[in-house]
Amino acid sequence: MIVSAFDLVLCLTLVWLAWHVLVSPDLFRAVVLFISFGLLMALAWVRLLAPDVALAEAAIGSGLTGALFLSALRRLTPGRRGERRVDRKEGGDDEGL
Amino acid sequence: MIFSPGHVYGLTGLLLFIVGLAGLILCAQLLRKILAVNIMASGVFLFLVTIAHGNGVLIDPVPHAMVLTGIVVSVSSTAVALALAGRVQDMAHCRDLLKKKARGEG
Amino acid sequence: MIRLLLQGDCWLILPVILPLLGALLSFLLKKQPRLPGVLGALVTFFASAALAWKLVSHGGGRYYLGGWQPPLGISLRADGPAVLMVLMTAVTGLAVSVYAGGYFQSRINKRGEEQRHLAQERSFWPLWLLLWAALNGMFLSADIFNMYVTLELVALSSVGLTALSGKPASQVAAMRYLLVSLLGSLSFLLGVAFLYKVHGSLDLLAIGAALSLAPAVVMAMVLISVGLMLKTALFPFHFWLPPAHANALAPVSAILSGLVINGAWYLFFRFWQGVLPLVGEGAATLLAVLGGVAIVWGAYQAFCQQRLKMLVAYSTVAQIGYLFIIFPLMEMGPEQGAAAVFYFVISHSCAKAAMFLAAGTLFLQVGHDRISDLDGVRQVLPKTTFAFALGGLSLMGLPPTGGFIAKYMYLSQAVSQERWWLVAVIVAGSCLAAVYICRAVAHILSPRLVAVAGPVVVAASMEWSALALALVAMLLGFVGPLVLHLIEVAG
Amino acid sequence: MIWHDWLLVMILLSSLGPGLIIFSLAESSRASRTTLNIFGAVTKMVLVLVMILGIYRGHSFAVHFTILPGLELVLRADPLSALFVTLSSILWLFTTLYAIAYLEDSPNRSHFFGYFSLCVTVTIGIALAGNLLTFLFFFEMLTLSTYPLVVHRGTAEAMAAGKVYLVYTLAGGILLFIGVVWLHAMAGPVDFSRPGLLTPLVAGHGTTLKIIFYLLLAGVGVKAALFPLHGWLPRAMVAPAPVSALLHAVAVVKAGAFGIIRIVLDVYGLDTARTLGLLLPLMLLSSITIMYGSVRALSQDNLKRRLAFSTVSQVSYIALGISIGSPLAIMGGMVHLVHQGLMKITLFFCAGNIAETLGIHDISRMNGVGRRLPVTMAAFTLAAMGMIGLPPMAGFVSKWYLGLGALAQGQGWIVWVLVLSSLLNGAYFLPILYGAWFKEQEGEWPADSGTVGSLESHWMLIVPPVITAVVSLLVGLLANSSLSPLAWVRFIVRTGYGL
Amino acid sequence: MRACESTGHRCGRRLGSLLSLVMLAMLFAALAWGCLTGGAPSSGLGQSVDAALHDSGVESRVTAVLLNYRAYDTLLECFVLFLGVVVVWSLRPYRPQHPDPPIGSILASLVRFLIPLMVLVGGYLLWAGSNQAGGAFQAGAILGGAGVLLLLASSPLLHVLPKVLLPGAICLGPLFFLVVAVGAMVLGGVFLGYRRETAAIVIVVLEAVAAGAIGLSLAALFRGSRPEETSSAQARTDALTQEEGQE
Repeated sequence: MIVSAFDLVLCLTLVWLAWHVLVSPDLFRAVVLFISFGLLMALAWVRLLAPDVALAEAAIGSGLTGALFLSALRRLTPGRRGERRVDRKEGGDDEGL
Repeated sequence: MIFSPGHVYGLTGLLLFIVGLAGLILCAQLLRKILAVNIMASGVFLFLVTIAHGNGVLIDPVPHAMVLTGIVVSVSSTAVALALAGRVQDMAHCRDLLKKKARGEG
Repeated sequence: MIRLLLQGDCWLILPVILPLLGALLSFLLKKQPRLPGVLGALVTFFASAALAWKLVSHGGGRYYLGGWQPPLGISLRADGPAVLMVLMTAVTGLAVSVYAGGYFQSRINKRGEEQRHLAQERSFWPLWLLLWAALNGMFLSADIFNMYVTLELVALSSVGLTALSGKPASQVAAMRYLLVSLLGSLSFLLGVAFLYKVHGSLDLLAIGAALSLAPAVVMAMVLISVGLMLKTALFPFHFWLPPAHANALAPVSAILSGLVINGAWYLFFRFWQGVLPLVGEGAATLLAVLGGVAIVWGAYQAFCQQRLKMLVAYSTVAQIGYLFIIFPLMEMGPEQGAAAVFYFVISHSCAKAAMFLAAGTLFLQVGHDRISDLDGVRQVLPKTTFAFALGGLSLMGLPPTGGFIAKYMYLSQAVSQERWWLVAVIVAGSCLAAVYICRAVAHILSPRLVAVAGPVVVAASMEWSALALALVAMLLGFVGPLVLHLIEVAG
Repeated sequence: MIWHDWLLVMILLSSLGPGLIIFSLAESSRASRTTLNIFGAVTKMVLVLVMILGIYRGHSFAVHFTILPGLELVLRADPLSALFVTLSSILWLFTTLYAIAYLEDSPNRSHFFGYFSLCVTVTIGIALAGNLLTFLFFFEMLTLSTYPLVVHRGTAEAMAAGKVYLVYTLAGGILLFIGVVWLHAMAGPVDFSRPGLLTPLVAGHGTTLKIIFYLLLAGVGVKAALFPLHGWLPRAMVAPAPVSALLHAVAVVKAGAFGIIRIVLDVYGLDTARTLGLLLPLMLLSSITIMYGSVRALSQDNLKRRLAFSTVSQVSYIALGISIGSPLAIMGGMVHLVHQGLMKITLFFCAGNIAETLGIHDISRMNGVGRRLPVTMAAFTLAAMGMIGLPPMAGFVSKWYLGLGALAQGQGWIVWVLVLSSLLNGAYFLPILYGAWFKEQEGEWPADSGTVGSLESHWMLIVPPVITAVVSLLVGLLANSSLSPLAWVRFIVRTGYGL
Repeated sequence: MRACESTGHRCGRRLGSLLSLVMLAMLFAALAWGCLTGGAPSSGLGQSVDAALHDSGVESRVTAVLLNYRAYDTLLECFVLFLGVVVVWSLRPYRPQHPDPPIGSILASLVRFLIPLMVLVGGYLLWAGSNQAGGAFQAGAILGGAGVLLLLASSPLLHVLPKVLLPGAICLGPLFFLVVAVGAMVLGGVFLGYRRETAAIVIVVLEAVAAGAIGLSLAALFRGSRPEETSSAQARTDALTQEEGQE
C-alpha cells in the first residue's frame, strides 16, 4: 500500500482535532471535538486493516467515553453555560500535574 | 527510505502522544487533562496498530488484542478520573459555600 | 485436585487468583465485607508462603498460562527476587489486613457515623485485595504487556484506596496521583510498543536475551524508565507522593508506601537488570545521582514536617533514593548488588508499613498527628510507639534490624568498589534519617506526662499487627542467609 | 560440651529476659519487678562465675551466628572480656539494688528498669563480642538503650541533654560503621582471636589503615569521652544517679574504653599499630584529655558535673596505658578499667545519696555533710582517695603500673602527666572532703528526708556504696593476691598477648 | 504593583510553557528517530498466531489471541473494569447530583426502538466474532451503549434488573471467567488451558458472559455512584464540615 492523499489528510485532521480539543476555550466544544476525534480514529484503524479495533474504538473509545465526558461536563458545570466557572475554580487546584 | 503508511500513521501516533502530553502538562482544567490523557492513549494505540500493520502483507493480531485491552482499560480509568474530578469539584464548591456561610455569620 | 496441588505448577498462579476471588466475595457480601477480606488475606498469605517454600525446595520455574509457550502466550516466572517480593507482600499484606479489621471497627466505635465508615470499609476490602492480586501478578509476570495491565490495576486500585478517606486533601492528592499514574502507564505502554516493534515478542526474557542498543530500544528504555520512575516517585517525580500517602487512611498509607512503590520499582529493576551491561556507566550514574538527591532532599523535607504521617511519607521519598543508587554498584557486582537492594526493599517495606500503621493508631487515639503534641503518648499505647521506634531504627540502619544488614551490604559494596561519593550519600542519608526519626521518636517516647490520655479507643489488633510487622523488620536482621538463599534461586 | 556453647547466650538472656518481661509489667507491680531484677542480676553473676572458672581451666566459650554469608556474629569469652563482664555484672547488681531504692515512688519505673536491663545486656554483649562486627552491633545498640535512661526525668534539660547525647553517639556510631565496613572490605571479617590479620596489609595499604584506625578511634572515642568528643558526658548528668553510675562506671564510657583496648590490641595488634605510628597520637590525645578533664573539674560547683569531668580524665588512663604499649603500662590501663569503675560508681552512689537524702547538688552547700551522712561520706572519702591515687588505694596501683610502664618504654614525660593529674585530682577532691568533714553546717539542708530508724538513709541506698568502697580499698590493698583484678590482668597480658 | 507582579507571573508562565513545548518537540524528534531508524522491524507474531489457530478453537485471529493465547490479559482486564466500578462506587458525591433533565418524548420512543436493535447488533457482533471482526468487547460496548441510553431515558426497563442484584451481576463476568480458568486448571492441569475439543464452546460461552459483564460494567461506570446511595448524598455537605477538621 502506498501512502495516499487520504491517509495524509486523515492524519493531519487527527492532529488538528487533538490540538483543538486541548486549546478550544469552550469545554463542551472540546468534548464534541474529542468525540469526532475518536470517530476519525476508527477510520484510521479501518485504513490500517484493523476492523476489530475500529469497531471497539467507535463504540467504546468514542461513544462511551464521549458520553462519560458529556455527563461529567453536565455534572461539573451546574449553570447552563458554566464554562468560565470551571475555568476559575480548577485553575488553582492543580498545578504541574 | 520509502515512506510507507506505517511511517505516516506511526508518526501521527507519536505526535498525538506528544500533543496529549503537552495538554496534560500545560492545561489547567482537570477535565482537559483527562481529555489529554485520552488523546495520549489514542496516540499509543495508533502506534501499536501501525506496528501490527507492518508492511500490509500479514497483519499481526497481537497488537490488535493489546489495543482492545488498552481501550477497555482506558475507558475504565477515564471513568474513575471523571468521578474523582467531580468530587474535587464538588469539594471546592462545598468549601465555597461553607466559606460564604461563615462570612455571612461573621 | 490433590494430585494437582502436589505436582506444583499451580502454586505460581494461586497468589494471583486467591485475592481476586477474595475481592469478588468481599464485594458481594457488602453487609459483612471484613470476613471474606481477612479470610482472603490469610489464604493469600499461605499461598505465597507455600510458593516460597516450593521455590526453595524445588527451584524456580516458568508457568505457561493456557499452555501456550511464549512468544505466543503469556508466561509467569518464579525466581528468587519475584518470589521474595510476593512473600514480602504477603507478610506486610497480612499484617495490614489484620490491622484494617480493627481499624474500621475502632473508627465506627469512636466516631459513630457508622454508615460512612461501613461504606469505606466496604470499598476497602475489594480494592485492597485487587491491589494485592495485581502486585503478585506484576511480580510474577514475564510478559511486558501483561505487566502493563497489572500496572493499571495497581494504579487504579491505589487511587481508589487513596481517595477512600474522603477528606478534601486526599481527593486532590488522589486526582494528581491518578494523572501521574496514567501518564506513567502510557509511557510504559509506548515503550512496550517500541520493544515489540523491534523484537516481535512480549516475553521479557526473550527480549532480554536479544537486547541491543538500537535507537528504538533506547527510546523504549527511556520511555519505560521514565514511566516507572514516575510511579516509583523518584526524585524529580516525587511531588505527588507525600500528599497521597499522608492523607490516606492508615492501612492505605501502609500499603502505598510499603508495597505499591516497590511494585513499580521492581519492574524498573527487572528492565534494567538486563540492560545494565549494555548502557555503561553514564546512565547508571545518572540514576544514582537522582537517587542521592532524593535521599537528601526527602530527608530534609521529612525533617521540616510538623505532622507525623507527613514525616513518614517524606521519609519514603528519601528511602526510594536507596533503590536507585544501587545501579552503579551493580555493574561490578550484579549478584551482590541485587541482594543488597532486595534486602533493602523488604526491610523497608516492613519497617515503613509498621511506621504508618503505628502513626495511624496514634492518630486515631489522639485525634491528630502533630508531632510536637504527641508527648507522652507512650504511656497510652506502649506497643504502638515501640513499633514506630523499631521501624525507625530499621530506617536509620541501626542494629539489630534488617535495615542494618541492608546498609551494611550497600556500604561494603560502595567501599570495596571505591565509590566514595556513594559512601558519602549513604552516610549522609543515614545521619539525616537519624535526625528526623529521632525528632519524632523523642516526642512519642518522651517520658513527659502529658494529658493525651483518655480511654484507649483503638483495637488490640491494631497495636499487635504494627508491632508484629516491626518485629519482622527486626527479625530480618538475623535471617540474612535465609533471605539471600531465596534471592539467589534462579528462574 | 553443649552447655559451653550456650553459656554465653544464657549470660545475655539472664538480663534480656527479665528486661523484656519488666517492659510488659504494670507500673504498680513493684514486687515482681524487684524480684525479676534481682533474680536476673544474681543469675548473671552466677553464670559469669561459672564462665570465669571455665576460662581459668582453659575452656573456650564461643557462639557463632551467621547473619550474612561470610559475616558472623561471634560471642567469645577470652580473659579480657571476662574482666569486663565480671565488672559489669557485679556493678549491675549493686546499681540495681541502689536504683530500686532510689527510684522508689517515681513514675515510669517499668520503662526505666526495662531499659536498664537492656543496657546491661548490650554492655555484656560488647564485652563478649568476638569480632569487630559483633562489637559494632552491640555498640550501636548501647546508644539506643541508654538514651531513654538519660532522658528519663523528661524535663526540658534532660531532653536537651538527650539530644546532645544522641548527636554525639550516633555520629560516632556512623564513623565506626564506616571504619568497620572499610576494614571488612580490605581484610575480610576481623576476628579478635586472630591478631596480626592486618600485618600483611601494612606495606601496601598503610595510609588506608591509618584512616580506618582514626575512624574507629573516633567512633569509640565518643563513648570513651576522649578530648574533643567528650561534650555529651557532663550534660548527661541530668539523668538519675543510678543512670550516671551506670553510664560512667559500667556501660557507656567503659564500653568506649574497652573498644579502644580491642581496636589497638586485637584488631591492629601492638606491633602493627606501632609500625603505623598510631600509638603516639593516641598517647598525646589521652594525656591531653587527662589534663583537660582535671582542669575543667576544678571549676565545677555541681557535684555530679565535677565527677563527670573527673570521669573524662580518669577513663583516659585506660587509653593512655594501651597507647604506651609496654606490658606494665597495658596492665595499668586494663586494671584501671576495674578500679575506676569501682571508685566512680561509689562516688556517684554517694552523690546520689546526698542529693536524694538532703537535696544537695552543689559542692558549696556540702559543708558539714559528714556529720549527717557519716557512712556515705566515709565511702565517698575512700573512693576519692583512690581517685587521687594515694597508696595503698586502687587508683595508686593503676598509676604506679602506668608510670613504670612509661619509664620502661622510655616515655618519661608520662610520669609528669601522672603526677600533675594526681595533684589536680587532689585539688578538686580534697576541698570536698575537707568541707564535708571539718566545716560547720550552714543553715538547713534544702530537703532533708529524715533518717530511717538508726540509719542515715534507706538501707538499699547505703549498702551498695559501702560495699563498692570497701572493695575498691581491698583491690588496692590485696593487689598482689591471686584473686585481685591485677592478677587477672597479668593473666590476660601473659596468656592473651604473650607480653 | 500587583498588576506588575501578575504580568511578571504571566510572563514567567508563558516562558515555562514555551520551554516545555520546546522540550516536547525534542522528545518528539527523539521518538521519531527511534521509530524511523534502525533496520527492519520484526515480522511480529502473525505467523505463529496462524500456525496455532487450528488449536485455538476459533477462526478469528484476534479472538484467538484475546480469549485463548493471551486470555490471562483479558481476565485481568475484566477485573480492571470491575475495579473501575468499585472505585467509582466508592467515590460518593459530596452533594446531590442534579436530577436528569426530563427527556423528550421523541427521544423516549426512539430509545424504546433503539434498545432491541442494539441488543440485536450486540448479539450479531458476538456471533461474528468467531470468524471475523467483532467479539466480546465490541458486543459489550454496544450493550453498554444500550444501557447508557436506558439510563438517559430513565426507562422503566431499568427495573428489569433489581438494584440489589446489580453488584452480583457486575461480579458475574470476572467470576465466571475465573471459574472457567480454574476449572480448566483442575481438569486439565493448566490455568486457562482449555482442551482443544472444548475450546470452541468454552470460548463462545465466555465471550457471551464477558460481553454481558462488559456492557453492564460500562453502563455502571456511566451511572456513577452506587445506586442505593444517591439519596444519602444530601448529608455529605454537613459531613464535610467535620471532615475538614479531622485528619
